Amino acid sequence: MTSPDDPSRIQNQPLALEPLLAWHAFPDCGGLAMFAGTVRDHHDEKSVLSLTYTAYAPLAEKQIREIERAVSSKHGAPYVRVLHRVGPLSIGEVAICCVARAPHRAEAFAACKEAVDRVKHEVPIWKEEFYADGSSAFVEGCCIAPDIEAESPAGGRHEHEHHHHHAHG
Amino acid sequence: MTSPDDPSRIQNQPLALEPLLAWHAFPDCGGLAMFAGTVRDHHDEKSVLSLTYTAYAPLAEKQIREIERAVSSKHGAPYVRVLHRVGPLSIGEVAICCVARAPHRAEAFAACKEAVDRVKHEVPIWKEEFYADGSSAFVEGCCIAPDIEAESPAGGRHEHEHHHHHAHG
Amino acid sequence: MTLTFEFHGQLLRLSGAREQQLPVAAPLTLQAALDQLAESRPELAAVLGRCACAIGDRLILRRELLQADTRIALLPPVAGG
Amino acid sequence: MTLTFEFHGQLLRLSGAREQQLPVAAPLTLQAALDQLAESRPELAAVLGRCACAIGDRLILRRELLQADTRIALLPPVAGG
Repeated sequence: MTSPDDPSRIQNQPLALEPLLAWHAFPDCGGLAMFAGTVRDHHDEKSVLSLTYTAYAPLAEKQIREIERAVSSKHGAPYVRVLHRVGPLSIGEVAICCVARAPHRAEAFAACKEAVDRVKHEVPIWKEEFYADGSSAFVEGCCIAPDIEAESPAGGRHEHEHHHHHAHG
Repeated sequence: MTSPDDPSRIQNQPLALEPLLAWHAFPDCGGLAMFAGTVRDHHDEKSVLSLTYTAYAPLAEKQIREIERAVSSKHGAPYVRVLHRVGPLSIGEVAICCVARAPHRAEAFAACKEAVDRVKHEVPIWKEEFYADGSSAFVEGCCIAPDIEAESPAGGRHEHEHHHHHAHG
Repeated sequence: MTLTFEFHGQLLRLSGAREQQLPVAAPLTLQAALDQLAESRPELAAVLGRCACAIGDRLILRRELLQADTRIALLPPVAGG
Repeated sequence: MTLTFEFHGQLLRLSGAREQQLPVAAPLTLQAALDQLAESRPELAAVLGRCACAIGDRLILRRELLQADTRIALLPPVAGG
């Protein structure tokens, strides 16, 4: 899980982007799309001082790899890689980073976007925000139990609703 | 045009990605989308050895900045930056790089994608491909004359048609 | 037998603990075990109702039978990125 | 007066030159000037019909009048990225 070719997807150190880009591989891929989600200084109306991410690593590592494989195959993108940071993060630090490489740019963008969306909504990672007023809160999230209906009272929010509760895009 | 904050958009040296990301600015932007277009080792069925890009710099510099501003405003992405390499490039080298930062990821992706599309199709840059069989060719492109109808015999190809003639996505 | 529930995300804060043991009569379904946990910790009940549950790297369903001492990770709604 | 046409992209290869001067009678439209250039260099005619034309950093239209010595960049269909 810690080889350069297959890093841990859950990292407790600042994410190193450069090795993630895999520049010197994939000569048949003309498109490289990258997304980095950074910690924003506010959430809705509240001023955010810092965040802490935690993860249930045994499942998160497995699920991120499964998402990479599924997205890679769906979009014909030979390389899809997502890393997520855990621990305390300051404003501006990178929480999630995704790189997708594909023959053309449309597939690279589509793969990158879908991988990020899925990791944010499906993988056991939690975000606690610490506000300037001294309070803190866990960000409202997505229920990932396979046997709980999305229509349940609390779990039934639509994605575009709780989107706004995420600390960044 | 060569200050770190406002680099030349047309560059004859390898593109430096790191300074383009503007990590330490835009604390209100949680999404950073990047695209890098690299030189592919083939084009349709032909094996490509290298490329040469040329540009008409006076207009290209101005148009790329205009595209950045228009895309930034359209998508609410405070930072949009596109650099394009000129000169001889080897397989795997970065020909075009775009970074967009926005509050959320959807806008960052949309801005990045549109800026790349527009620069590829609207800015006076040309690509000559050199093939393994010793031949070379200019890649079929988009007519940018404001007073020539897109429906003219040669200019009337749709984007998705001449897409396949581009060396990468 | 004894089940060990691991708390993650907001359950850590709500429970004030990393984990909790629960003696139960085997066999029982995960659903029955969660019901007993909710009964003993009513402040967790609402979140338990939206948790996924995992044994190691495998998500398990509420209808699955638990037959022996087991460590179960309780995973509240997620918000990565 | 004398117009100087700069060749870019495939026009460089087709013409075998970086630029070409064309003596013309002023004033005339860009279209008329392009027609004269095409007449003197028929091998460029097809591409000239799809070129944008620029003076410095400004695209100009075929109906614009040229009144003095001018350097005009001929910009064939583009393919960046």
